[in-house]
Amino acid sequence: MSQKQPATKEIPQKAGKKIVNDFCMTFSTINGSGSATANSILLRSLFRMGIPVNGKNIFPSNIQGLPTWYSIRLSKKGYLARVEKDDIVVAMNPATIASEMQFMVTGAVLFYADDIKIEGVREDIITYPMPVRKLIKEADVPPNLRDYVANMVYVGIVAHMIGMDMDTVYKTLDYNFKGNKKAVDSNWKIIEAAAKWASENLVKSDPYNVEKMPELKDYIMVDGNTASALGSIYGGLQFTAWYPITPASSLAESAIEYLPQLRNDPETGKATYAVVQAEDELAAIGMAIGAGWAGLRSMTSTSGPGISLMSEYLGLAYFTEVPVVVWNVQRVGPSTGLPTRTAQGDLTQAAFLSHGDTQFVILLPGCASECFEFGWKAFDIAERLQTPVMILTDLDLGMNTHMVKTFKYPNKPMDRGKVLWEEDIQKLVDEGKIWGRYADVDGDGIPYRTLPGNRNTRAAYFARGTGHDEMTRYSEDPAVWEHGMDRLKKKISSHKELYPRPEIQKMDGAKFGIIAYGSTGTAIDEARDLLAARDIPTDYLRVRSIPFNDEVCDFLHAYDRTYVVEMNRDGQMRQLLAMDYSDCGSRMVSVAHTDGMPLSAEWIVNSILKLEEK
Amino acid sequence: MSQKQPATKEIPQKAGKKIVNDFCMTFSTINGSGSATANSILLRSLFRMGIPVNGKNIFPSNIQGLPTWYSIRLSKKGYLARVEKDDIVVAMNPATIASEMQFMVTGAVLFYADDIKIEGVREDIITYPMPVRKLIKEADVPPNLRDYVANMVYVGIVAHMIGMDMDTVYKTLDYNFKGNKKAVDSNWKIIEAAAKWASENLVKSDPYNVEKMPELKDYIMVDGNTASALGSIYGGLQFTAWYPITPASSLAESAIEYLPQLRNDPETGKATYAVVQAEDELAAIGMAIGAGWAGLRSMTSTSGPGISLMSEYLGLAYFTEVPVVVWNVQRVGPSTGLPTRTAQGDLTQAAFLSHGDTQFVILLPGCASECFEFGWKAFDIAERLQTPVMILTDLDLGMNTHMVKTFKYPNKPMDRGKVLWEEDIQKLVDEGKIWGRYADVDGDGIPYRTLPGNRNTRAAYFARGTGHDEMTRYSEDPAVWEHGMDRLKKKISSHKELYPRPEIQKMDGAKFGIIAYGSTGTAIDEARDLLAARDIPTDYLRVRSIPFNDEVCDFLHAYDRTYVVEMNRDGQMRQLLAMDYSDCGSRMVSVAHTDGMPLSAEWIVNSILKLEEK
Amino acid sequence: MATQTQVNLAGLTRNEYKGSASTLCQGCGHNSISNQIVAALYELNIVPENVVKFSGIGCSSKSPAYFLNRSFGFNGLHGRMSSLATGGMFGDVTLKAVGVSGDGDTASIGMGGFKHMVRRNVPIVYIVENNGVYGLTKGQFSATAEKGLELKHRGRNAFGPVDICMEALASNATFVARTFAGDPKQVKEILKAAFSHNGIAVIDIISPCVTFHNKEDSFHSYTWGKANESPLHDISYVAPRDEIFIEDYEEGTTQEVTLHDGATVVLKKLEKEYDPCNIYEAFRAIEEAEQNHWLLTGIFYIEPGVPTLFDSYNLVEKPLNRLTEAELRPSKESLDKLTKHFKL
Amino acid sequence: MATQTQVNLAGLTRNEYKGSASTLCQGCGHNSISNQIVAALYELNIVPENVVKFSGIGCSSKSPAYFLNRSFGFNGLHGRMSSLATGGMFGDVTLKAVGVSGDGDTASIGMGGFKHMVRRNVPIVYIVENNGVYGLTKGQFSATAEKGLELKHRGRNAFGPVDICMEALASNATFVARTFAGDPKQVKEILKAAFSHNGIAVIDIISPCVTFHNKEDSFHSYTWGKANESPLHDISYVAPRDEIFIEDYEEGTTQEVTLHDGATVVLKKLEKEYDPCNIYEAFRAIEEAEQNHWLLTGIFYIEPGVPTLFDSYNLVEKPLNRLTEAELRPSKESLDKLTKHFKL
Ligand SMILES: Cc1ncc(C[n+]2csc(CCOP(=O)(O)OP(=O)(O)O)c2C)c(N)n1
Ligand SMILES: Cc1ncc(C[n+]2csc(CCOP(=O)(O)OP(=O)(O)O)c2C)c(N)n1
Ligand code: SF4
Ligand code: SF4
Ligand SMILES: [Mg+2]
Ligand SMILES: [Mg+2]
Repeated sequence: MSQKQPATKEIPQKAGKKIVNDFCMTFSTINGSGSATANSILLRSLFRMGIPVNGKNIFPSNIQGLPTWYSIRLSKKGYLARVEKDDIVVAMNPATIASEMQFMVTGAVLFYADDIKIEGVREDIITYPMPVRKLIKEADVPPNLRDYVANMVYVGIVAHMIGMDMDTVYKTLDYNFKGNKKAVDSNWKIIEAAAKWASENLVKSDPYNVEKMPELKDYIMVDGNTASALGSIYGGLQFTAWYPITPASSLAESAIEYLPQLRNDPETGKATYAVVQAEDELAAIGMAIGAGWAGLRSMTSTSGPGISLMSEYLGLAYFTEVPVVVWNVQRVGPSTGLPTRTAQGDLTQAAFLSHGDTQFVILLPGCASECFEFGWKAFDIAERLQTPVMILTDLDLGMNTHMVKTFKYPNKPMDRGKVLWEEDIQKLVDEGKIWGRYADVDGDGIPYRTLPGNRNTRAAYFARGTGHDEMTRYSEDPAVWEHGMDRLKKKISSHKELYPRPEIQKMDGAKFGIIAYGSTGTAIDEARDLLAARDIPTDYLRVRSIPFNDEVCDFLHAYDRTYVVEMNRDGQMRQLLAMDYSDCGSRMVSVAHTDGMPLSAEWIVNSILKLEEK
Repeated sequence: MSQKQPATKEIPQKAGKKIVNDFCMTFSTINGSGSATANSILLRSLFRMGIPVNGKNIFPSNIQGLPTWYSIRLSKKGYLARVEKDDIVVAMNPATIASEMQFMVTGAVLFYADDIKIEGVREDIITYPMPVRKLIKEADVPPNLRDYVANMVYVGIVAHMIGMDMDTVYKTLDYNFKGNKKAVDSNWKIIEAAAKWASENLVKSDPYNVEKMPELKDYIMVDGNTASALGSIYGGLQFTAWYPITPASSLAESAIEYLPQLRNDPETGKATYAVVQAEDELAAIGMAIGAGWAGLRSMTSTSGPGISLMSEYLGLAYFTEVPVVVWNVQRVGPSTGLPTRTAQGDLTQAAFLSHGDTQFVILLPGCASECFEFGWKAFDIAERLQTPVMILTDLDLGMNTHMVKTFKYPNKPMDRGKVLWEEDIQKLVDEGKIWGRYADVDGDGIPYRTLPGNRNTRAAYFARGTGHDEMTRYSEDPAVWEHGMDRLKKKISSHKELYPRPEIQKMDGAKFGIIAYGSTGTAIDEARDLLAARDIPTDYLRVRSIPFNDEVCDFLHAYDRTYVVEMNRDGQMRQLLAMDYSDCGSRMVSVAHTDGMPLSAEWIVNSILKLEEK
Repeated sequence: MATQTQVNLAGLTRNEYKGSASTLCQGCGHNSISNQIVAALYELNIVPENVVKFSGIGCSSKSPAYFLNRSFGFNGLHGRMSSLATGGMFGDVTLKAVGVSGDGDTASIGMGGFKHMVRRNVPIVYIVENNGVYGLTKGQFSATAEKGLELKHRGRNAFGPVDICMEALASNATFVARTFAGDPKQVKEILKAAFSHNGIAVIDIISPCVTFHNKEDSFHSYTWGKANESPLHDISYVAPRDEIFIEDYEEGTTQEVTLHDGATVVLKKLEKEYDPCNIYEAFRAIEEAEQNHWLLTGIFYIEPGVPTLFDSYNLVEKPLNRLTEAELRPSKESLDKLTKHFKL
Repeated sequence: MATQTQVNLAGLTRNEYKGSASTLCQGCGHNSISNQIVAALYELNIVPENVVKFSGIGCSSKSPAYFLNRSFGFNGLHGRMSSLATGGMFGDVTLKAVGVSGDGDTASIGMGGFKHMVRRNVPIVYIVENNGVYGLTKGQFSATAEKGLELKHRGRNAFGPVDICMEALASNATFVARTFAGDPKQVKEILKAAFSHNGIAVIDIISPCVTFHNKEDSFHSYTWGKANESPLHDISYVAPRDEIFIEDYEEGTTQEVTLHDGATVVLKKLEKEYDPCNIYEAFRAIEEAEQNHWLLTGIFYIEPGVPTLFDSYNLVEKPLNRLTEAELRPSKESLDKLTKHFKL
């Protein structure tokens, strides 16, 4: 087709009807080609225009040369979940254009680099060729940078065609390159030229447009891993040992980036923290537990395979009562699985990790703001209970940039738990009392601990993963063992006030309940509105921690059926709920599915409707 | 008290009444003192006399110098579970005699080395001093052997006092030392002298006696680990990699002991198997999985801490579909816990091991004979389904010597599963078919596999723990992933005919059901008779495998309450049942307890009665 | 199979040694190593069906998919190639094994298994594609990154590098070599020598990560490599059925090491005579190179004739994975004997 | 605390360095090592509260319970002492650390962690109580058992031993020594030198398992040890405040190595001069000893002044575990700044 006059077709049903701030664009490129910058400039520009947006990166598990997609959803209503079809596709990769066409709605728009030969263009879509090579040549950029700036061409063309505010685009560009004049100009030149070319050569024949909306005042754009790292830092993170793994690496790397800014002593510039890149996950958790035992706010961050390797060590921490925080940014398992895709498949593993009777506090943040909040709260819980706390997020939540409520500064002072220093021990001694590391003196199941470096001659104790009595003496006495294990159970189960309570949303005349957790929240919100639109009001409980709070029990009892929606194969949350609330077992219906893609509201609605028909 | 005339008291209720073949003796010694020989001679002699017996060793987690106990229960009715009180105590260790006295029944008997000064002898027990040093001196044994042969003194005295057949004792001794004349004689000298001393110096004033019973024809005396190793060998064990750990070590060590006798080529004397002591459990399971992938009947054996370390690797085996058998001889966890005590605490771990959605076939042998049976069956299941099979036993079952039904020779030919060799591939090629490693051609979820060494040019494939399609090509395609994972689920869940079915025992007018598994079976049998004696008939289902067979479902539905009895803190079997049979959730009552000691019938009965009162 | 294209003595074309298309970055050192593995096995006339491949996880560990499609392979877990291969090779000990790992895979998470595999002298060609970074996770320092190295986003590396060859030697490896992916000829020659060695052959191949680790001044970069490479000695391989290279070397200037299969490695003498059978020399040479920041390449040490892991097992001739029930299940009588035993 | 009994310069009696009663076998080599740790710290006038103890799992790893009851200690997991100690020491870097491990704990399951701890030069006295067997699990061969050794029930060991000192050296340890539990004097002297070294001090102590590994001809048995021990050099330690030993040594016959804390180790020259600062010599000596089956004891290598793990972190003066909320939680303002940043 000619480059000057793009083929345009009348798409009856859409004719004339303008679609504003409510569509999805997917940018198809090759990884390693540097499209990230281009995509984020579009994403952040739209956000600056006040339009609710979400960006999702679907990338391969290699470094260069394979297809990668970036989807930007605009939703004036604020729906930010994944949608299954695209309204606009920007195709820079010949290899995948055919398959992309299959996922376009009727009346969709296809922008494509005009050197791509496309066979069998769908009749019901609008196509705009983009003279990428030509525009690059005219802009004469050094050859090695051509692939890279090529992406700026689609920024310019798409921005113009959907009516973005070019001024905002420039500001975003300027911010992105931290004001580096040269970089900004060279990129802007391309964007401008591309936009100009579009205005002169393309006739808009599609309905997709953007319009400014009121500023999104109390929102920010951030990825979950950055939020998690910052939450931990504001929680007083002192030590973290980690081992690289997708999708968790950027959590530790964000800590490495922000700690020096936030946590070096203002006078001396010296560090109040330490980060160690360990030789593997066994060492990472071992170091973290060592540091937690020594009194530091300590954590590690990893993904499924790392958690599996940490199993033995976490049992030691549970049994010796060492506070430590473990982040699991979930990817698709089992085994190496799909390292660059998202899932919620490590939940039952977390619940039953390590041999013997164990129990771990599990936190389930639902958005980046909650990653921040749970980041600092986790340390308070871990130190108060002297036990490991696991925080499960996932690749979608952790690595994608989300529009979320601004972080709230911690509203409570730190809780360092029951720690005795020199003078505390001395006081006990003077009162003729003897301190026992594992004695439940307060009757709340939580003993007092001392920390290495405490110079009181009575402060030291010998921690061990073998049977021990209240004075930490080695013991194989049956009664001593059972007493100790019962106390551990009591310790975790009798302090639910410490765990984030579930979030509950109700509708009048709800037909049934829905339970979900973690990153699927956005899809649930949208799905509930879609169901309500079909006169199916629902109530919704989002689990935010395990052990479950009583609200969960009440919720389950309130409906004759509750759908438990999750992103795994076996319905793991359903399994855990059935275990704890056996009397409600038959009221729970599992809605589980995992293929590496974030759940869509559409899938949730259809699945529930199908089950409702039964 | 005088050494010539032992103090005797009239214990009214027992006066005169003889107690025959129905009591429990505990031998209290110091570990490393070589009492094992003495105890096993008594145990095996009683067995040879036709008396049902069981011996339980309660030993510390060190090598020398700490208290250790050996309990022998005789039961003409054939009850072989642990009892909580002793009828006879033989005290060789001054340090523990006081506490031992607390666990004696009224009218019990205390034999003690007469150099032990005992304070506060209970009024209601009978005491016999034993002149150990004196008898040893007279027998003039080399000093370094004194401690050791000292134990032969109590063999002689006890054997005489309870009326054992000395001839049988001699035969057993002779067998124990494999006819080594010198050893036999020196020991026999002591035993004889001790018995003689007893006959001349002790007046029997207690009711405990043994009497010959008809030969125990189809029974043998064997420990579970030996049985497990032999079962594996008769199952064609070809490769095992292991790492030492109590209480599993003797399983691999038995394999090392018996393989050369049973599995070297009769002509060449060359080995049809290989055993590797690995550098740790990560390596042990890795080697075992490598061998399983390469077509060998492969296994590893370990305990809780080892299983935790094997988590990641077992996920790989599940996902790449490699047959491998993993024995977990359970000890008390979490962490290092009580390495020399028994428990059933690794069940939920096994069910949810490794990250992502996984599922493992779990076998639960209830006695040593079943260890043998499941030992060979496990390979058939693993190779048929191309998946890991976990067999959970425990320290009591694995390390103690039990009286069990003789092993049954495998009643089925080996099932090597779906393996294609050169000619099979060629046949497919000739038929114009292409073989795909992960293609479900038979619709049963089980694909065909080839083995390294297959020289057909089309036979090779590249196994990987990352996403793969039916042809083993790397794939991140959502549909391909979900398809593959659904097939894995189908594979495990649609072949329940392969898993050992539960054992069910009924009584007329059963008031409720009881579910148990593993080593607690003997205690359950006795407990049910005790309940029946109180007019509380019960039905009983012993779970022998997971995934659960339908009989389990039917059983649960048949009673308005079923007690799930197990040896852990959290009621792990109850948790798994509640998950799978959520409609019966409220009918299950957990009866769980763990302190390192095998469950007693008494505890089970009391626990159930207490719950019944409610 | 009569084809137009040239075939080797095994009657196979070079193509029949190829693998799937690489998904590694253009110019990745790992790709050129894959090519040399193909070349070496082709020239050695080893049939692909007689080879089995193993790897861990990483860009490097992906590469077995890019050579020898007709060989079985298992791309296992990160850092665990050693155990997977050790067990996997027992299936049929007549197969030749090649393992490809990375510096993270071997020197970080896999250190323990690597050391014990070497200690057991498992007969495998163990290749470490060493780039000083974790490529697949986007370039964090690995344990072989040199001290003080700075990479963007990564800061400064505070610790000394693990020296793969030193580690191999400390664990009594029977074949230890280092080469450089940018020197295909030497890579191929060392590979051929390694495949003819009956025992573990550890080859540390400096293989630059063009994407994350190619700073001018870095040990693992091409530029550095090219500039600082000082070949220890030039090797050429002489296989029994292969005369081609003979002419290249005059008598007297060479020193022969006889390998297990009768083939010999010929070392060209340099100014500084080097004896690859002298372990003291090997330690000295490697240590000296490290202290002086030299990238010393060549075969540091060879000890032929040491029993392999499999030699310590007296296995039946037939590959274990071809044994049948008759050979694997003991007789009913044997069980009856045991039963008697357990009655006494 | 005015007592009748003698006190050291820290004003403490020897008793105050004691631990709980040992539950190890009578005559176990590990017990005599515990005694020498007590003696060394007493003589060094180090207050128990300034020491932290770590261990793995094994008979050897139990022993920290048998010395220094007044020091904190963590008896962790089998093979994982390295990571537990590395993290644990960050709590208060002013503490002196001592780790006790076994040959199974360090050379088998713990190999990887051990190597990386050495590589990071974590300032700890790392003791391997080496008996060539897994004592606590009843005597299976460990990775340090010598090749060909036969033990009852265990058959013949097919593999060469891991040499702890060689491994330490290969990983650039800054203090490497070997001694023999049967030689209390040397054990104590080496321990005192090690405690004065600022960096990792690896001490391989041959410590016979009287119960499972005491065959006459075995490397790790007393009899063998006594007969074959050939001390490399006799060390005596001179602490600033400690004159006692000075007289014992005449000038000229000694060579001094200055350690971090200003103390010096004095080496008595033997017929064969040995320079513990020459790494080439160290490799040669250890390798030679292995080849000749010598039990060479003494300090093989010392490299003072190498930055430790903690030196590579610019930590605040105050121990990290004493920092308060004011020092740990950034200001509200800082968060507002970040919020702006995330809006753009
Ligand atoms: C248990 C586990 N931890 C972490 C990871 C993440 N991971 C994948 S590859 C890799 C490092 C690869 O580095 P290297 O072995 O040097 O190979 P390269 O990519 O540099 O060739 C890591 C840490 C993993 N897959 N498994
Ligand atoms: C993960 C794990 N595997 C195995 C064991 C069992 N285990 C306890 S001690 C030990 C070996 C101890 O040997 P060594 O370190 O040499 O100490 P020794 O007893 O000889 O002093 C083993 C294998 C364990 N506790 N944990
Ligand atoms: S990232 Fe580095 S190591 Fe990985 S493929 Fe690219 S160049 Fe090679
Ligand atoms: S078994 Fe050996 S190592 Fe363990 S305590 Fe006894 S002598 Fe020492
Ligand atoms: Mg690398
Ligand atoms: Mg040992």
